[in-house]
Amino acid sequence: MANMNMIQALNSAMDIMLKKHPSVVIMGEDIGYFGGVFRATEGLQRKYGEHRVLDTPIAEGGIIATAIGMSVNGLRPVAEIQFADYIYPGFDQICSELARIRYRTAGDFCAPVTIRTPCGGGIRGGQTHSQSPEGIFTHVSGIKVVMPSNPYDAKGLLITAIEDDDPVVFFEPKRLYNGPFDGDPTKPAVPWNAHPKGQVDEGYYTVPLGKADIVRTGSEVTIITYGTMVFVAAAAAAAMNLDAEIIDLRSLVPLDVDTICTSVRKTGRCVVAHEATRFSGFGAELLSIVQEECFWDLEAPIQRVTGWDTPYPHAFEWEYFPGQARVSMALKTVMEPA
Amino acid sequence: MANMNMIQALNSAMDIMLKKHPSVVIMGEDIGYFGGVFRATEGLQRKYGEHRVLDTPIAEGGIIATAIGMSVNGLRPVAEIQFADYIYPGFDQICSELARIRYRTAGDFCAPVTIRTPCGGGIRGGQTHSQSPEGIFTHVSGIKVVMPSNPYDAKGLLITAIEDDDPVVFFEPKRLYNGPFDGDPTKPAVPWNAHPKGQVDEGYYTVPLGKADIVRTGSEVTIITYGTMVFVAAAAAAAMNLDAEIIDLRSLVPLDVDTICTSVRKTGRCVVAHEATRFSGFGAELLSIVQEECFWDLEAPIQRVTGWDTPYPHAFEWEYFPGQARVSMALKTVMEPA
Amino acid sequence: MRMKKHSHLHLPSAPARPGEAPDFSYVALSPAGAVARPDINARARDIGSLSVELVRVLDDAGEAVGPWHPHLDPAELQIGLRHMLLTRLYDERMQRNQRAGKISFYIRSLGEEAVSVAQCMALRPGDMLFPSYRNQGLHIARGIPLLDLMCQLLSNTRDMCKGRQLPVMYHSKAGNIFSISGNLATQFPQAVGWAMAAAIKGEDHLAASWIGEGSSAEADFHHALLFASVYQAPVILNVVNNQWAISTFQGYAGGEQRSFAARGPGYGIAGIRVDGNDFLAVYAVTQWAAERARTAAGPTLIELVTYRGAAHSTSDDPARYRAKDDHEHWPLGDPIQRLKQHLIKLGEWSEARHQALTTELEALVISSWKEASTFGTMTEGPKLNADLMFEDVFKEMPKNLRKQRELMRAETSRPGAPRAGGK
Amino acid sequence: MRMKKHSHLHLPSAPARPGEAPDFSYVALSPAGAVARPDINARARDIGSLSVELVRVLDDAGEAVGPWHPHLDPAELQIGLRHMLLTRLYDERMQRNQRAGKISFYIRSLGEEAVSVAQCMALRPGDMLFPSYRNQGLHIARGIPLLDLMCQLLSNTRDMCKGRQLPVMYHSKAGNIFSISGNLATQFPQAVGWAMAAAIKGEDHLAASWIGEGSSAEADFHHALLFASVYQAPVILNVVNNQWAISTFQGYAGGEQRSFAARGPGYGIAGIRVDGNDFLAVYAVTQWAAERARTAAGPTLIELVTYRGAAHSTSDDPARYRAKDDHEHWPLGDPIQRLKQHLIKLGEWSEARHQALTTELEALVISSWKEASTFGTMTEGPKLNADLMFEDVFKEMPKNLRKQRELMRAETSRPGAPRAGGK
Ligand SMILES: Cc1ncc(C[n+]2csc(CCOP(=O)(O)OP(=O)(O)O)c2C)c(N)n1
Ligand SMILES: Cc1ncc(C[n+]2csc(CCOP(=O)(O)OP(=O)(O)O)c2C)c(N)n1
Ligand SMILES: [Mg+2]
Ligand SMILES: [Mg+2]
Repeated sequence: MANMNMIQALNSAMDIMLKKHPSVVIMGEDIGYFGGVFRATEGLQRKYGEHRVLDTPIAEGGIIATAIGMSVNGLRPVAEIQFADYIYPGFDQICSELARIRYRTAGDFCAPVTIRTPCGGGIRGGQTHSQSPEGIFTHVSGIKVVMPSNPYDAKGLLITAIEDDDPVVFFEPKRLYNGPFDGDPTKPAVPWNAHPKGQVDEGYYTVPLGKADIVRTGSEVTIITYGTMVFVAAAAAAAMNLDAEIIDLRSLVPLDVDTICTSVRKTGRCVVAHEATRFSGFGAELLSIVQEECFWDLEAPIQRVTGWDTPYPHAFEWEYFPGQARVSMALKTVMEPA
Repeated sequence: MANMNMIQALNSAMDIMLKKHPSVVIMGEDIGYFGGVFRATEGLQRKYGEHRVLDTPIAEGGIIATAIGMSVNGLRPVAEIQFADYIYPGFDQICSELARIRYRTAGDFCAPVTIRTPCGGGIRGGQTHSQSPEGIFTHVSGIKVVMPSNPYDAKGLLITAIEDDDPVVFFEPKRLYNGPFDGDPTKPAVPWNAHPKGQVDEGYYTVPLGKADIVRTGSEVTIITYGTMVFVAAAAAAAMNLDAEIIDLRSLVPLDVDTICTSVRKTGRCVVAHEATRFSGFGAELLSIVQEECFWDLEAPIQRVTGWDTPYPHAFEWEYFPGQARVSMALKTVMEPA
Repeated sequence: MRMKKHSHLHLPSAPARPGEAPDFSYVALSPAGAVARPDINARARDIGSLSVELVRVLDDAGEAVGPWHPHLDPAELQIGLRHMLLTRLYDERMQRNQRAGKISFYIRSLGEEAVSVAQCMALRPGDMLFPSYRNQGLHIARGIPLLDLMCQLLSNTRDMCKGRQLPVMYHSKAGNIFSISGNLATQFPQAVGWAMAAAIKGEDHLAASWIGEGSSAEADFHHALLFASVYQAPVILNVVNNQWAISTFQGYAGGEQRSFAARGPGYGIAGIRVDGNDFLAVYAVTQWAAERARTAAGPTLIELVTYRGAAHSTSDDPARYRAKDDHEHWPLGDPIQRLKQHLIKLGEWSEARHQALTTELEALVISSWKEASTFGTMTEGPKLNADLMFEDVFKEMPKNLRKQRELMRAETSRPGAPRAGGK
Repeated sequence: MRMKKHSHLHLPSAPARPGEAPDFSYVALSPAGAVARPDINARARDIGSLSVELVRVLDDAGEAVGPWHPHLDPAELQIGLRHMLLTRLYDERMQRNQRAGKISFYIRSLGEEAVSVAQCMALRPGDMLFPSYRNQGLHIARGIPLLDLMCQLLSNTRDMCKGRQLPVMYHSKAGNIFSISGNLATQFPQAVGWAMAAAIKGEDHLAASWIGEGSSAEADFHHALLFASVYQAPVILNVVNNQWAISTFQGYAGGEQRSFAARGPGYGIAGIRVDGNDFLAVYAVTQWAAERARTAAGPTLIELVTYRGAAHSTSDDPARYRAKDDHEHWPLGDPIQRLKQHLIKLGEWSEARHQALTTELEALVISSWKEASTFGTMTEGPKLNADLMFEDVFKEMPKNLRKQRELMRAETSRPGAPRAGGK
């Protein structure tokens, strides 16, 4: 076991995969010699060579397309998109190709590509370095979608994603790279070495896709969330002295419906929280599933806590970010007696 | 008044706009000399000249990008994307640019572009000529999203969209081009001239965005839908002898929440229906809003009727399509006493 | 808004619209044998002229001339002729089957048969092909049984795609032919990625891909050229310039100002323009490009100048947008006729043998169709199980799809439930 | 999977990594005055050599020579020098402000000032500019007050973007400068669309756009060239080849095999390569391209060969990936020094005047910053109303946003609610 921040944990996952599978290649903008703008691939090119850890042109569409071609030829590419905000030029290749190759060839071909990309706000990145587009990808049949909330899971999930024979889009909440974040930017930053999930096995291990983590068991309300909001939600519930059950989804597709429903059936109340904009965000799917599966158990309408339906504005980062105040408001509403 | 099918109604809208506003230009693949693969722009180039009705290269990203540039220079481009399945190469320009120009320039610049695109299945088009990606666009702040279900609305909504100073993605359910369709492919095709909404004013008129149409008033259950499913839902409810209130949204963004909620408060039961895949589809947002706004009025869990979470397969078109059987099943479930 | 009377936007125009006389004077031709054949190690920047000239081997008299003459064995030429003829006869019959309502859709390659057949024959079986929808000749030249292709067209119980793809969207794992996508051009940069992987692994297979000139407007074309150039990937990128993209003339893809092959040198890639209806020239150019790729001398962009003889697809009516008899005026003739004439000149073929071959291949097409039909048609015979709809979305079927499969079964088992076959 | 020992994938390499001696021998240079100046009506295909040569006017001695000498009035040159110097001083001070925590982010254009300033001066005020983030010189040359730019950097109450954009993402409606996007290259085809609209309307304004050589890898680059070529749009497309894209050398954008200007002729567009640090050459080439555009002679792709003197941005540390003193070895020198030397040679400038101008402009920067700060800083003074977050998503605020605005107000009015200023 070692202390690792999320960047180090991701780096360790890729290191282990490069060593274990000669078919793994890492590729992306600035990821080779430089080690990535967030330094997730630091040292890997030196260790595994320029042919396993490839700098690429600045063309997200080209990166994903060539990664698909490589995977069809037996490699397992792990492509970094420098910011999730810049994944859209590759959207057609993801949606129309990556997601469809197994299906349209009846399994004769497949494309085990992993796409890693930092997402989310809280770093004063303005509207083009803060987006959380995960919801869009969950609507595309054939793509798995993952978002870890801590170093331990990040490493285990990334290893699983790389070894998975289906394509995975792996979102990394960049505000969590260096430490957990409870949504209050005025507090001093907390590093991961103060957190149990910052204790990371240095060797190979996996965390399964499709298995949510119950971060905290509780009886009064279920909070379903992922990424940065795991910590914000926990802090808000704690501040209110609520006995909340907090579910960190970890993987959005496949989704651990059983864990969600078991919890809501127990608590009877539910809040869904994410950073992404509200309208047609992934929260809508979560809410829908809970409503469909647990309607008769609900003692109050499910509440959504989300970013607003605007771009992420530079100057109003904290008015935009769904912080503890927004979570508390939702918890208060959901706890109101009928 | 004249009998028009949906193609003719759309053609009439563009004809009128080209005449009324010298700033309107029509552009897209095969839309000029040829008049479009669905013939929506037939005759317009001959009438308004090659500089107002432009054939373009096969590059959806380039079409949308240049349309944006044109709109910034005072034109009002109406760009056709030949099939909604082919809109993804233009997704970055839509999402990162078109949707954001007014916001990021604080209104100094805007991009009144209308993107028309045929969507949906039912024409044996297989997985790349049948998609319904409207849900994805509803998650992108700054874009209006429209889908008409009949010639009358199609013309009025398209005129409104073209005159709107915000960008609009205008989805056209291609299965409805020639006539309403109740979901049963074994019945003989019905043309629009047998339907009151096939009676279309030949002159200028508008249908507002953000105003749903109550296609049928009813008391037992509310069916919220749009596009092709309007007719399928109506047929299923009629076959079950249910007094259903059927809401045709017409515009998904902005969304007519008032009409939806008024209806559900009245009926206490709700089914949401669309052709698109279920997971994270627009139905999830509709369900979520109803759950949030009308929870205490609900007598049963809201049901979703959707396409399956797979690509749209060529051979299993009717097993995939959410036909009357699927709607009936949902209606039966929602009508069950608690 | 005020507008000046005259716009100065340039608009490319088609060579002939309905009612006009076809005029192909815009097509830049080189005489057969006139273009030099550079060393395979030549640097892209030094052979720019190849991208504007037109490599031709067969002259008007059917004689093979000049430095690109590949000197193939007559037996090999006969095989090429056979593949091309089979492709054409297959196309004709499938077109008729579509018209008769037996398949939902079809796309012919009439007049372009040399592209797929000669190129495929110049490559090795281990080379990976990333085709477009108008490359059925690749499948035929790789020896994929017609039965396999026909079952795909029928979406029947023996369909390699299990009913999921529109007709003509074949693939062949064993034949090293990648899946065709309905989304144009996406395969082009994928081929480059495949080739990059081959290079990374130190294998000497190459990848080849085909797109139409119209599709070269898509971003994927640029990505393919760029990545191929940066990594000098062992790939052959082919633009089939058949002059039309549905109703739109090649000028709208940029062909008016410059050849498509000329894009290559712009990216530092060898670009070469070849008479696409000249079996020998296509073969020779492809062989040259393959040798370049295999010796790490770099990628090649080949523009194959040809003509789309038929409608775009069975959903299309070209009478609406182009002159009726245009194909007959195409200055580069017909690839099958030209190879046939050459073989006859060589004394290796005759009208009688041609007739016999035609009869033989027609019979093959008919018997294959008969056999294919036993695996199910649109209206009869065994049907694919609709359960298959839910498979292969992921390697393992997730819970929500298992549940949806149950729901689908419940729906379709109801009496009177609609079934495929409706329109 | 078995792998052969040696991959044959080609990988471009940088001229010098940390600790290595900078080696710029790869940069193809032409002597000043050596490149011919073709007629503005020349067809793209006939002037291909312009895309590999390097147009230079100022020689090493500071003399202006050759056919591209634009013969500008000394007064105009002095204005150019002033704009470039102001750009540099502005950059320096804003960089320091960022280091001091007064703004969240900044990007300098050190060493590339001639690109924006000379190009802007060669265009007309009605021409529309679509810049990248390293074109602050365009704003300065168009006379946008520093105050406007600084208020944008501060996201303060006078910010033209109302706090919505990251620092440096300026725009100017009155100045005809389009908004900068965080998404690379998107503006390139938009500029073509703007130019197409000008042509459609019969107006004689042109559009110009800038991207980095790294960004030219994006699909938008291809779309821009293609649409510009097809419609012969009145547009100038500029690739600023400053050799680096963050840590990645220009070879990874395809510059190793061929110049970026050479992409132009590939698409049938005039391509021209120019010494980007030579004010006179940049001016002359831009003027030539503008005349082409205005006379409907077609679009031009200009590659400006320059060097990124500073870090990519304030978030970057180039010591990690490139030789420390590389900028000093750049063979094309510094644009300000070179124009200054030329003016002194002409007898139209002196060290003393230069010093005086520097002092004047520094004072201007300082006073402008002071004034900008009165409209609010990151920590003090008036703050933008967070309500603004909900405006301009649409022209009219829809109901759901009005409701969210209410919720936001409720949240932020609570005691202890976090406010901007946290990190
Ligand atoms: C991304 C995308 N855009 C549009 C289409 C519709 N479409 C199908 S074929 C075609 C024309 C292609 O022409 P070309 O590339 O020249 O190939 P050809 O048909 O001539 O072989 C178009 C526009 C598509 N399939 N995919
Ligand atoms: C679509 C997209 N991908 C990636 C990035 C991240 N990024 C910002 S600047 C940059 C380098 C651009 O280099 P270049 O185009 O050469 O411009 P320069 O910085 O040298 O002026 C990168 C990769 C981005 N902003 N947008
Ligand atoms: Mg074509
Ligand atoms: Mg650069």
